Amino acid sequence: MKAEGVRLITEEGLRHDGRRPEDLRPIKMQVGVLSNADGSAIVEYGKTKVIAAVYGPREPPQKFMLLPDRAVLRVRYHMAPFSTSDRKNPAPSRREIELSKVIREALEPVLLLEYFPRTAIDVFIEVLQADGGTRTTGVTAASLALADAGIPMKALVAGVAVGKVNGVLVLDIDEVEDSMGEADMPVAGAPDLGLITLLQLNGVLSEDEFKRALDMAWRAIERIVEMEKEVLRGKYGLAPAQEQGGVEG
Amino acid sequence: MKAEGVRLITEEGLRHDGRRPEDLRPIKMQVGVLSNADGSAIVEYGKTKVIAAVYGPREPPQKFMLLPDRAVLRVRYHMAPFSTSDRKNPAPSRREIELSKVIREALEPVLLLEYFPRTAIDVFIEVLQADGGTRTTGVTAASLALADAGIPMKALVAGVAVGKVNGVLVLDIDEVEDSMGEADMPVAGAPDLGLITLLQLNGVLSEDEFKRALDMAWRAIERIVEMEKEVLRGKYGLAPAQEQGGVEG
Amino acid sequence: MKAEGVRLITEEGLRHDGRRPEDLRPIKMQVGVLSNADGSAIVEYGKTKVIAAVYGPREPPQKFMLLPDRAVLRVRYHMAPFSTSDRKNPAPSRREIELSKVIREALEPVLLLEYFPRTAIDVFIEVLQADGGTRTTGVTAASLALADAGIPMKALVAGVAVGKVNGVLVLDIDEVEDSMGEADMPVAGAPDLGLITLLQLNGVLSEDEFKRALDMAWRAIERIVEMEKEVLRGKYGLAPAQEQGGVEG
Amino acid sequence: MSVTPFRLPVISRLRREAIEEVLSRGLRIDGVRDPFTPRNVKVEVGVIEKAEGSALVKLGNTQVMAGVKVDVGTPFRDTPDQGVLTVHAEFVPLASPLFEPGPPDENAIELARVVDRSLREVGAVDLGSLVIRPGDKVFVVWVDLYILDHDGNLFDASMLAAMAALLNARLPHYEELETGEIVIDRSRREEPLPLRHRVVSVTVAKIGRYLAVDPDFEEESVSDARLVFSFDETGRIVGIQKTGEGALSIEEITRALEIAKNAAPVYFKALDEAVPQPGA
Amino acid sequence: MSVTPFRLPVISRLRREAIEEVLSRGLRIDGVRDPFTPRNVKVEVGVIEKAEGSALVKLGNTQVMAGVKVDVGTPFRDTPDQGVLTVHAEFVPLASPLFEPGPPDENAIELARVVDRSLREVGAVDLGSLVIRPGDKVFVVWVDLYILDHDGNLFDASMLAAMAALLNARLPHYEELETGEIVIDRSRREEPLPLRHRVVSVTVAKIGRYLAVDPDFEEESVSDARLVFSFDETGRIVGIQKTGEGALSIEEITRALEIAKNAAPVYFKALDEAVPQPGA
Amino acid sequence: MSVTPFRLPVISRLRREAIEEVLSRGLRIDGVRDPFTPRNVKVEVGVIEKAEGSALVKLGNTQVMAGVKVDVGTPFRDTPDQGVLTVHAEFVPLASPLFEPGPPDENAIELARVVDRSLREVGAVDLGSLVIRPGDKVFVVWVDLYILDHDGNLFDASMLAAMAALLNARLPHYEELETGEIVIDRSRREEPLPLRHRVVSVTVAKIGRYLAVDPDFEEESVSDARLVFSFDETGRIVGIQKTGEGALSIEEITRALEIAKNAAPVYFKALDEAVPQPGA
Repeated sequence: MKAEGVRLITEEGLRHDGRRPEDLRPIKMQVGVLSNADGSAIVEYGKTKVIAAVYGPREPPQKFMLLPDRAVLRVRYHMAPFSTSDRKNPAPSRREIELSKVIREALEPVLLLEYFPRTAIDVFIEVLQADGGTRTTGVTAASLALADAGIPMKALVAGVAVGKVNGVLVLDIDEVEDSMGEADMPVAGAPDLGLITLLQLNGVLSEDEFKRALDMAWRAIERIVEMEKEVLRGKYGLAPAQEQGGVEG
Repeated sequence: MKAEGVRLITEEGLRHDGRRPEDLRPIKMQVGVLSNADGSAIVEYGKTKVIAAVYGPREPPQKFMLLPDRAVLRVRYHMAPFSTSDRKNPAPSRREIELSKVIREALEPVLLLEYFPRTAIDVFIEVLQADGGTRTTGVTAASLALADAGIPMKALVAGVAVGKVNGVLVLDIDEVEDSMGEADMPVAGAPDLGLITLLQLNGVLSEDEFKRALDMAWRAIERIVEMEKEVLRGKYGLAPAQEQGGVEG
Repeated sequence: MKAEGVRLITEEGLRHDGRRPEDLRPIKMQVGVLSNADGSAIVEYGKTKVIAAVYGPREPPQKFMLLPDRAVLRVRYHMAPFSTSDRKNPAPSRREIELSKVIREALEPVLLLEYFPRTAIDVFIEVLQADGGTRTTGVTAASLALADAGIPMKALVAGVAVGKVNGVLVLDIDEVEDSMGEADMPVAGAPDLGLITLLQLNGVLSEDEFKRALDMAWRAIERIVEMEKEVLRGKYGLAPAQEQGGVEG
Repeated sequence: MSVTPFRLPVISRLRREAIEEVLSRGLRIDGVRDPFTPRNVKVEVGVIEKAEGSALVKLGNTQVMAGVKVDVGTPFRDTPDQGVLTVHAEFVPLASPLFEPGPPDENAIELARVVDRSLREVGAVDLGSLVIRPGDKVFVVWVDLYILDHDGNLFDASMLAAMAALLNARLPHYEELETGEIVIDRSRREEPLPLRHRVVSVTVAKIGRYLAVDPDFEEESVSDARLVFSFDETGRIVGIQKTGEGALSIEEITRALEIAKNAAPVYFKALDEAVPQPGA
Repeated sequence: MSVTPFRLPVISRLRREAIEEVLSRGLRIDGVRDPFTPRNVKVEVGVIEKAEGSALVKLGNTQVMAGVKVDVGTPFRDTPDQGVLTVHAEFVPLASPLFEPGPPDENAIELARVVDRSLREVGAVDLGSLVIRPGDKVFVVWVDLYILDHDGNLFDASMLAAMAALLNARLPHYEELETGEIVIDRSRREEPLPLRHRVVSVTVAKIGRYLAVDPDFEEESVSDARLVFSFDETGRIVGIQKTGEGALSIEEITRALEIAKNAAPVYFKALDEAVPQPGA
Repeated sequence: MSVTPFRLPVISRLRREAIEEVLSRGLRIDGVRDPFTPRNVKVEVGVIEKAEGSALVKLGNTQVMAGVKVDVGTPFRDTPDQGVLTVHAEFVPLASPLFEPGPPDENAIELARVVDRSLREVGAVDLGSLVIRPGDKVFVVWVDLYILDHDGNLFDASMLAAMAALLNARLPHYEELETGEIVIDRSRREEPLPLRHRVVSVTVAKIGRYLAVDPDFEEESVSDARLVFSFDETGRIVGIQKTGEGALSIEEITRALEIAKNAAPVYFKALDEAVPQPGA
C-alpha cells in the first residue's frame, strides 16, 4: 500500500526529476568491463548501477544439478551492502532469492541452452547502486554480458519498470516514485521475438491501466534493446548510448 | 520443575476436563488423507492434531546415507507455526530434533527394513495443533501411515503419555496438565510384540509410581492399537473410532 | 588501538606477573592424552591450556576435497565455551576461521603430505583455557600431536608471541599484556629448518622493534622445540619440562 | 542463486502431447474440465482452534492450510503507525515427493511474497487500525501457509487459504500493565481482524499454444509459463506474477487476463460461502 | 530429520557374539567387570580456573569436561522469578573418528536435553534464588559439556561432569550501577551456586538377551537399546530416556531399573569424593 | 575447518618455472615490471553516491570497490566512548571462476580481518570522536570490500580501496528527537569522517628463491608464501600477515620488509592523488 498524499507530478505534467511520463532516465551501457569473466557489462539507468558477469558454459562444482539435454542456467541477483541508503546485509534476502528466480526465468526463453548439455551457464548480477528498477536494469546488463560471453541467444532482452504515480502512468520509475507511487510494474522482453519474459505487478491497476502500462513498457524495451545492439556493435569501446547519455536514452 | 500449587484434580477425583485419571481423550483416526504420499494418516487425541505421511521405499537425493543391507528410516517431527499458542518458528528447534530421533527409534523396531536395502523410507510428521502428547500422537499417526503405505511391519505401534498431576497418575495428559503437573512420561509400544519402543520421563516419580505409570500406559497402548486395526480394516472410510468420538477413546 | 596509560612494567623492569621481559611462562607438555585420536597432546603456557588431536591419514567423508598428489591437511582451531571470561558462543567465529587457516599454513611447511596422496590428515585444536597466546600454544600442541600420531615431519614447530608493553618488548605475553599492550606478534617456526611458518603483527612496531621482536621469538621457539623433543623422548610419561614446570620453561 | 530446475523425464513429452491435444479440442486432461474452469474448490475455516484464524483449502487434490497468529510487537521504523503483516510459506515434505526438508526454497519464497504483495498493495488488511501505541506497540499478524498436498496451482489455493484464514481471524484480548508492558490473552478473542478487501489470485498456464486456468500438477509441469493475476472484489488488478521458464506474447497476456477475470468469481464464491460477507 | 545411522561393519557381528558370550557367563568383554559394575570413574573439579565451575570426568577411557559460566541476563517471560539454566553439549571432533566439525547433531542435542531435564525437573539448581531484580535481571547459568574422548556411555559421564561442575561453581560478584545496569566482576567469586539436589544418571544397555550397566563404546555399538535412568540422592527417578533403535519388554525395563538403582551409589561416591557433601 | 586448497594443475609447474626464470633475471612474467615495482594503480573515489564514502581501485587487472556506510548504533560494552568500525569483504562470484556464491570463506575473512587490524591498531579512524552520546549512541562505520575482478594481490588493492573510501566519507547529519532517538538524514553530508593516519599494505610474494612485490594472480598461484606489511604515513609497521602454505627464513623476511617499504610510496602517491592531503 503506497502513500497517496505526496505530489510527484507537477501541474505541467512533469516528474520530480523533470522527466515527462514517457521518458526513460539517462541510460549508460558498457561491455567487457571485467578481465576474468567470459562476458560482462555495466549498465546504468539514472543512478541505478548494475554490473553483470557471465561464466560458462562450464562444469559447476556440484554436478548433481546438471541436465542431460541442456545447460542449466544459474542466476544470482545480489545487492552490494553499500548500494542502498541503509546498509544492506550481504546475506541473500528473500527478495533477492525471488528476484534471482524471476530474472533467470526472464533470460531462459532467449538462450539456446540445448546447445550445451551437462554444463552450467552462470549469470552473476551485482547491484552497485540502487535507485529503482534494479531488477530490470539487471536483465539488461545480463543480456549484454551474455552476448559479450558469446552465449548463443535467439534475441536480446531488456527490462524496464512502469509505475503509477499520482494516478499517472510513468516510465522507468526511480526509487522515490516507487516508494511513493501506487504501482510498480517491472517488465522485460525480447522485441525480436515478440515475447514478454518478465512481468510483475506490485500495486493496483485497472485493466485498462494495465494494458496501457504494458504497451508503454514494450515500446521502451524496444528502444533499450536497440541501445544494446549499438553497444555490442562498438564492443569494448564506449557505446554511442553512453556518450550521449541523457534524456534520449 | 513444575508448579505444584494448582488444583487440577477435583475432590471427586476428576480432571480439569472431566476425565477420570485412567481416561483417554477422544481419539480420531483417518488414513489415506493425502494424494501424493504413499501412505498418510491424521490422528487427533482431543485437541492435539497430527498428520503423518510416508514416502518410500525410494531413492533419496543424498545417496551417501544409504545402507547396503537395509533401508534407512528417515523421520521428521515438525510443528506447524500455527499449532501452538505463541507462533512456533518454522526452523527445527532442538526439541524437534530430539523428538525426530526418539520417534525414529520408536518405529525402527517394528519395521522390516532389511527387505529394502539401499533405499530410504521417509516418515514426515506435522503437528497441526499441539495440546499435549504430540510425540505420542505422532507415533500413532506414523504407524497408521506406514501401514497405509504398505510398508511391511512386524506389528503396529501406538503412543500415549502418562502424567502425574497433584500426586495422581493420569493417562493421556493434555497441555494444561503437562505444564502444571509433576511428571510427563511418554510411552510407545507394540503390544503384539510385547515391546516398549519409546520411553521418556520428564519429571519426578518414585519407583513404584513409575511401574504403575508404565502399566497404565501399556494398557492404553493396547486399546489404541486396537483402534488402529479397526481403522485400517475400514480403510479410506471413517473408522468406528472416529464416529464414536468421545470419552471411550 | 591499545590503551597506553596502564603501567605493566615495574621500575625494576619486571612484568605484572614477576617475569623479566625475555621470560617464558611455565610451560607444560604431555602427549598421548586421548585414547581415540591417532595422536594427541595437551600444552600449557601459564594459564593458557590447549589440547590437540590428530586423525589420519584417513579418508574424509567428503571425497571431493582430496588431492591426487598429496594429503590435504585439515585444521580446526576452536575455543571451548568455558575457556574465556565471557562465555564463548560455540559456533566458529571469524577469528577462529582465520586462525584455523593461519595455523594450517604454519604446519603445512613441515609435513611430508606428498607421502599420503588422496587422504586427509586432521588436526583438531581445542582451547580449554585462554589467557593469551592460544594460537601459538596451539601450534606447539599440534606439532606434538602430529609427532605422537607418527605423521612424517621434516621438523617440529613451535609458536610464541612477542608483545610490546609500555614500550618494552616482552616474550610470551598473557591476556592482560595483550589487551593493554601496544603490539602482539605471534610467531611460529621450525628451528631445524631455519624457517618461520607463522607471522602476524597486531599493533604498531618500528622496523627496528620488529627485527628485535622476531629475534626474541626465534630464540624462544628454539627452546620450546627442545622441550617438545624431550617430551617425545619420554613419550607417554611425564616429560622433564612438565616436572620442572616453572620459569625455566 | 536460482538454478534451472530438473524437468520431468521423457515420458512427460508424450504426456505433454496428450495434454495439448485435449486442449486443442477445448478440453482438459482430467476429462472433466474446459480450459476456463477451475477444479472443485472447497474452503473450510476454523480448522485450528489454537490459531487466531485458520483455513483449509482443497482445490482438486491440492490441499493448503493457512494459520493466522497475532502477536504484539514493534512497528517498522518507517511505518510507526501501522501494524505488521508477514506471510510465510512452508513446502513441507509430506506434500510432494519433490519437497525435501529444509528452509523455504525459491519457490516457497516466491509464493509467500506474491501472496504478501497481493494483500499488502491493495491494503486488504487495515494495518492502520492494528496500532496499540503508535511507534511502539502494534499487532503483528503472521499468515503461515502450509502446503499439505501438491497437485498443482499452489498460488490460487494459497491465496484463498490466506484470505479465508484472515477473514476467520479474531484479535486476542490485550491489557496494558502499569509497567507499560502489553500482555495478550489468547483465550479471549475479540474483534475480527480489520479487513478492507477480499483478494483472490487466478493462475493461467500457457501450454504450447493454449491457455488454461488452474493447472493441475501435470499441466503445470509441462507448461511454458504461468501468469498469476490477483483481483480484489471490485475487479481491480492488485498483483501479477509471471512464473516459469517460458515467455508470452502481449496478445497471450491479454487473453490470459480475460480468462483469469472470468474465473475469479468461482474463487470469490467459495470464499463467500465459507465466510459470508458481512450483511450478506 | 533423523536418519538411521551407519552401523558398524560385519566384523562387529563377530565381536557382538563375543560380547554376548561373555555376558552369558556374567562377565564383560573387558575381562574385568561384571554386568552390574561401572568402569573406574574419576571426577576432578576446578580444572578450568576461568570458568565459574568446572570438572573433568574419566569413566574408563571416556573423558568429558564440563564448564559452568554465569552471566547476568533477563528471565524468560513465563518465569520472571527464576534464573536461567542452559545445558549445551559439543561433540568436538578430537573425541572420536565418528565426530565431524559442525553444529550439534541429534546425538549431542539429545544428550544435552536429557542432562538438562534431569537437573531441571527435580529442581537441582535453585533457580528461584538466582534472581537479581525480579522480572528483569537474573543469573544465567551455562553448563557446557565438552566430550574429549568417546569410549561409550556419554550420558553417565556427562551427567557426572555437569553435576560436579555445578557443585564446583561460585557466583561472581555483581554490582548495580546508578543507571541500573548490573556489572559482574568475575575475579571475585562469592557464594556457591545454590543447589538442592545431587543427580546422577545410570545407563543400562540391552545387548541381545542381556543387560549391562555403563556400556563401553563397543558394547554400545552392538547394543539394541539403552535406558538412561536419572536419580536424585533420595533415590527418586528424576528422568528416563530410552535411546537406540531397539525395544525392550516391560520386564527388561524393570530389571534395568534395578541394575541402575544398584549402580548409582558408585557415581554418587565419586561425586562426593570430588565435592564433599556440606557437613560431611 | 581450514582445508588445504586445490592447487593449480600440472601446467602451472611449467608456468612456475617460467616465472622463476624471469625473476632470476630481475624481471617479471608480464614482461614489463621488475620485482620491486607494483602494477599500475588507479584510485577513484565517490563512485557510489548513495554510500557515505566509496572508492574503486584498479591494480593491474584486479578491481576492488569499497563502500563506507555510516549508521547510528550502540558502542561495545568495553569501549563505551568509541565509535564502531567494521570491515567486511565479499568475494562475489563475478570476480573469479574460483569464487562461488555463499558466505565469506576463510580467504575473505582473513582479508577483511587483516585490513581491519591495520586500520584499527594504529587508530587510523578516530573512533573516539564518533561518539554521539557516551555509552549509548555512537556512529557505526561499515567498510564493505567488494572484489570485482581478481587478478592477484587482493590485500593491497583492498587496503587501498578501504582507505580511499574512508578518506572520501562524510558523516551524515543527525538530530536528536525529544524522545532521545537519534535520526540520521543521509541526504545531508557534513564533516569528513575523522581520520588520523593513512595506511597502505604492501604484499611481497616468495616464489622459489625469489621475492616479488604485488604478485599478479599467476605469480600468487605459484608462490610459496606471501607477506603483507601495512605501513602508516610515517613508515611504522602497523600490521603483518604471513599467508600461504610455505615458510620463510628470517633473512627472507627482512628482505621482504625492505622491498615492501620501498614500494609503499607508490600506493601512498595513488592515494594522495585521489584524495589530496589536507593542506597539500
